[in-house]
Amino acid sequence: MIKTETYQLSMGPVHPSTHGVLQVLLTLDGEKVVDSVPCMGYLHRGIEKLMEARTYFQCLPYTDRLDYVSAMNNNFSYCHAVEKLAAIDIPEKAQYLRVIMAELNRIASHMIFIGSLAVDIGATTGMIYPFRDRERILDIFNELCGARMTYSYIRIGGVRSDLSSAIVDMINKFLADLPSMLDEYNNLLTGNEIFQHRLKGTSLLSGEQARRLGITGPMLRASGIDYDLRKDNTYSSYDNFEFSVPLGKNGDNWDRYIVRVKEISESAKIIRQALDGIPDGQITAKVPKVLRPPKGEIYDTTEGPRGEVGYHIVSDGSAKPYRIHIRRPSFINLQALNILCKGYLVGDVVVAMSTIDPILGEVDC
Amino acid sequence: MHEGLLVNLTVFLTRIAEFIFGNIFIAQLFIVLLEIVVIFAVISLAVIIQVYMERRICGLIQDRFGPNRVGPFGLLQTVADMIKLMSKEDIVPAKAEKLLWGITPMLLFIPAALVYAVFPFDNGVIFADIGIGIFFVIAVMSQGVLLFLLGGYASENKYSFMGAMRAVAQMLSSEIPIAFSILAIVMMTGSLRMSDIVSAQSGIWFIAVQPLAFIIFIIAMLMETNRTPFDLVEGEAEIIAGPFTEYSGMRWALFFLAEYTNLLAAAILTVTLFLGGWQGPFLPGISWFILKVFAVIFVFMWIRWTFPRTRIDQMMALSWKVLLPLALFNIMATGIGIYIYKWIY
Amino acid sequence: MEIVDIVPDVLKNNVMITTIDGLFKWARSNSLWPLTSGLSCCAIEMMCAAAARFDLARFGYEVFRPSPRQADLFIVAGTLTWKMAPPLKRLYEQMPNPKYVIAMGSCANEGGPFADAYSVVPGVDKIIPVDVFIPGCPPRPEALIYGMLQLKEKIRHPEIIQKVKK
Amino acid sequence: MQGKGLLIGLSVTLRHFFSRKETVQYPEEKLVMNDLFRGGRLILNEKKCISCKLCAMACPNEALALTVEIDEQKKRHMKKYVHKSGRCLYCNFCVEACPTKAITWDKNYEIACYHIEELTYDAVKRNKEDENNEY
Amino acid sequence: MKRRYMGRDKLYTLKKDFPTDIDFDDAAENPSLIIRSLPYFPKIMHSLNTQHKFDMLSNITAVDYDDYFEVVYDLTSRINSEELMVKVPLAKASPALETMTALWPEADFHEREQYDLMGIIFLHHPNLQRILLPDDFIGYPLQKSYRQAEKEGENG
Repeated sequence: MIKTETYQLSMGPVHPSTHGVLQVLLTLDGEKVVDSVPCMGYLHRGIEKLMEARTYFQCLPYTDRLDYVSAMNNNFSYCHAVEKLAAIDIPEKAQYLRVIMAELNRIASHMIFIGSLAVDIGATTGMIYPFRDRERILDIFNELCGARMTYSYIRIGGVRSDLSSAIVDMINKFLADLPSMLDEYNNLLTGNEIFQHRLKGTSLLSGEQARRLGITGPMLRASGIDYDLRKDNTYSSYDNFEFSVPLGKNGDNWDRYIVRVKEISESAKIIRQALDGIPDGQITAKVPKVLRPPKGEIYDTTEGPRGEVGYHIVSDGSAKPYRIHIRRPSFINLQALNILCKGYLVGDVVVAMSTIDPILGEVDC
Repeated sequence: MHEGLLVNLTVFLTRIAEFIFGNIFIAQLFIVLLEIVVIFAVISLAVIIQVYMERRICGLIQDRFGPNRVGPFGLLQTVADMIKLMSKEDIVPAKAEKLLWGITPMLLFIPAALVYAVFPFDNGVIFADIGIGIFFVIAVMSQGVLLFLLGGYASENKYSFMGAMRAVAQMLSSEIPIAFSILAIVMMTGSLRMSDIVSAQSGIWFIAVQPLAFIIFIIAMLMETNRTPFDLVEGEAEIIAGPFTEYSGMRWALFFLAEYTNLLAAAILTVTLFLGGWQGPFLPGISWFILKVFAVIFVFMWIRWTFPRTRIDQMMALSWKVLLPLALFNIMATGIGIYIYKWIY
Repeated sequence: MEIVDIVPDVLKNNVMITTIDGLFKWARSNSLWPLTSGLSCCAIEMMCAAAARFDLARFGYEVFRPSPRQADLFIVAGTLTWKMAPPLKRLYEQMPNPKYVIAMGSCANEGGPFADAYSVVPGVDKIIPVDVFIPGCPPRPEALIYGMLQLKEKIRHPEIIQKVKK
Repeated sequence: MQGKGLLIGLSVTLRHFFSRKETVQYPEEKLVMNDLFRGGRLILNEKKCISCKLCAMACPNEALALTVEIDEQKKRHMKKYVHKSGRCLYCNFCVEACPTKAITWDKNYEIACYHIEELTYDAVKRNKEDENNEY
Repeated sequence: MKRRYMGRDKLYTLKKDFPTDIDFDDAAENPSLIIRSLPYFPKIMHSLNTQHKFDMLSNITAVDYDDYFEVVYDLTSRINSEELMVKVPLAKASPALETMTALWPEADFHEREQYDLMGIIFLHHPNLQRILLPDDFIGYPLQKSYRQAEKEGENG
């Protein structure tokens, strides 16, 4: 009699498709996945502990290094939380600039998503094109704050520098070219039948499952649940802008991909409106040189490209935070990995891992 | 019919050798050995050119330049890579089946090079114009997979083993559509001999007569040579490097060479079966042959750098549920066509 | 010291040794295949270096091998934690000689922003020998290319290291 | 129709095969770094520096180790200005904190080195060396 | 639309159900709910989950104060668009409380993280193991008393 056995396969911590140093322990029956367990912590850098020894201002560069492909959104989230804690009012202009930069960074982050999905699925050229176009956004950021990835642009109380007309031109030009870039990705990847066959109907995550697991961000919206903090808990100046929240239907890999592609054009819409409506005024509020927020506790969330970024800050009235805890969306989203992988093939694991889009800096903190 | 440039050269060399050795038998043996050396040199050169081509095409498609620093236009890049691979440390994994593991890369080159025996490079330039030429090619080409299996098994690595299993599944699914699509051509020529197939295309190439067979053949050939969209055997993102995961240095280079030798063989086969072989106006046969072969290789590379990878079950479904019925239908249509043709004339 | 210097006088006429050595140096320095291993932030810049704008491929360094057995160069791009140190060391040991290591970014150099953290290795050179250090957080892709070109110099002229060291 | 997408994809890549290339040929052509670029090494302008140590205090990660000397006229002089680039975040906080704009980045990213000791350097000493080189 | 903090009237109704077990600072603008008795903690959370429709456990964190630990739950109701902060003080000697994985499956990773870094024990958790740090790590680094051991051996 023929007997089959399951076997263990450890994917990672160094594996081309785990987006860093995630380890996934797969139990396989042939090529079929029986069980999958994510093991993280290979990039645990103890940021929360380090922050306790630094002042509120000095913590800022560390938030850059959490979700390193969308540092602006992390800066934004952190500053928003601290400002709420210290009751600082932000000038209108600074809020607009923040929104513009956060949305640009969201586009850049989603481009990395498209690129890494393409390379995981075997289309190397599909990775190079989004990376090539992402350089345009990085150029804008480089012009703005002199760094390509770790910006520290959004500061407590406002932003670091004003937009020059050259930067406005660069953004306008980028936005004008964006539709043709998206067309190119659509022609190369989205329309490709092999690509569609790989993504459609695989790794289903129902809306109810996603809701119960606390999934947030595009992954939740791909499962058909309309929940976007930019609309459902508007912060900064998002309520001034018209935009829609793209939703998926089935919650399969295809929906997770399409939702993100659509979000790129929605973000572009927001940027366009914000650029047109930048009010005059200050770019920073008056913030004391040494910030000592009142004793208290705050939990504040914003919508990052991967979901709900939350900062829980405990202040004891001194210049250094007593305790900071960060809710990292990728960390929580990874809980869905087993549901996404179970019963599918090894080839689908790779795709599912890509569409969760975890950034290990954020997962491991 | 023997009028090609290379044929005359061979005849001339044989005369000289006969004059030197004073014995026709030894002279012919010498010439055969010389021919083997030449064909190996040509294959190696072609492989080096292909690797360079691949990297340049990949670069150009991706809006960048690709290797252009080492030597003029980066032409020496592959040479540098090969020399480096030769100078690397030879690591044998402690848990590998040492004998099997060691001989696999060497054996792999045999089926890859053997098929070249029956390819007509020019008018009359063919090493063995055997009566079962095309059958021989199909039979020998599929031997390569055995060595993939051997290498994957002997490495004692799960990724390698998965790759080996995939290689076997893939070979089984690709061989049958290839055989059936070629059958339609064999029906038209009435011969398995390669030179007959080429000369049957002196009027019209088979790509025009048998477009369906051509498409099936190209898709199945992509499977056979493990290239995207069917590079499941070494799907980087999934199973690291498949059966080659544990191989390093020169041993890995042999796998690499065999892969490109197979690609070249696939291109030659395509040209011979569908694109009229060495035939073409004005230029000598060999230059038409080289031109066509590299055009086909370009198409293969172009496909590789455009498409994503399929999944193993999709690849098998495509092969068994789509390509095979289509190939069978094509055979039937060809049969009817031949019958009608004979009935009219 | 060059191999030429070791050759006894009697054999000085034997040109082959030096030539092959030089040939190998030329080949190795022109064909550094990095291992696909990104640890964190710098990995994204490493990918950018291979993408269209900066194009590592011009030097022939773009062949990112997923298996350590076929790689020559280990670019440690990102923060190394104590939990990651054993797998990293193992990967390094799996690579065939001659192998090279580039520490990319502050984290890999000396721990960078996280030098004081309880879980971070303050510098990759505590674990594996490093050939070239690239400062930056993260370094620009050009800086990475420059670092690789420095490594190329080092492979061709191993003696320059002694000259630089004070 | 199945296969149409594949052909469109092929046309996209073929177009790019012949199109203009995006690459900046790095060692020969270089992108210009703008004024804000944070990278390279710190340059200390000793004439402007008032030795207030605000830069070291602003640093999130103690990457600057300063030694200040007080001379006979009770004036403060920077004796050592050690920048440990291995601990640096390149966040620009030190440059922003400086009240007299005495420190700037030299914007030269080509600073890869072979020895770990070279990562830490003394900006004051470098100034002296530069002076010696000039004369 | 802006999310509100849980209304005071609802807090009062909750207080009526569990008069001695919960507490909140009436003077504060957004008072957080403090749970005084551990045995009633799962019941209170259950009532928050079902009656008050807090369908999302956004965040769990633990704070190490001088003489006690405090576990903080940040709840969000997507249905009512409300939020609430629940605090559970724990004695330093035995920082243990019931797991919330049955009510909110997402609590799994959150709780493992707090166990890993702060040493809070979540009873009946399905898989309470270290998640970020290596299994052989000694101590809980986010506790204020944690001192880094002398650079963990230069030899690695």
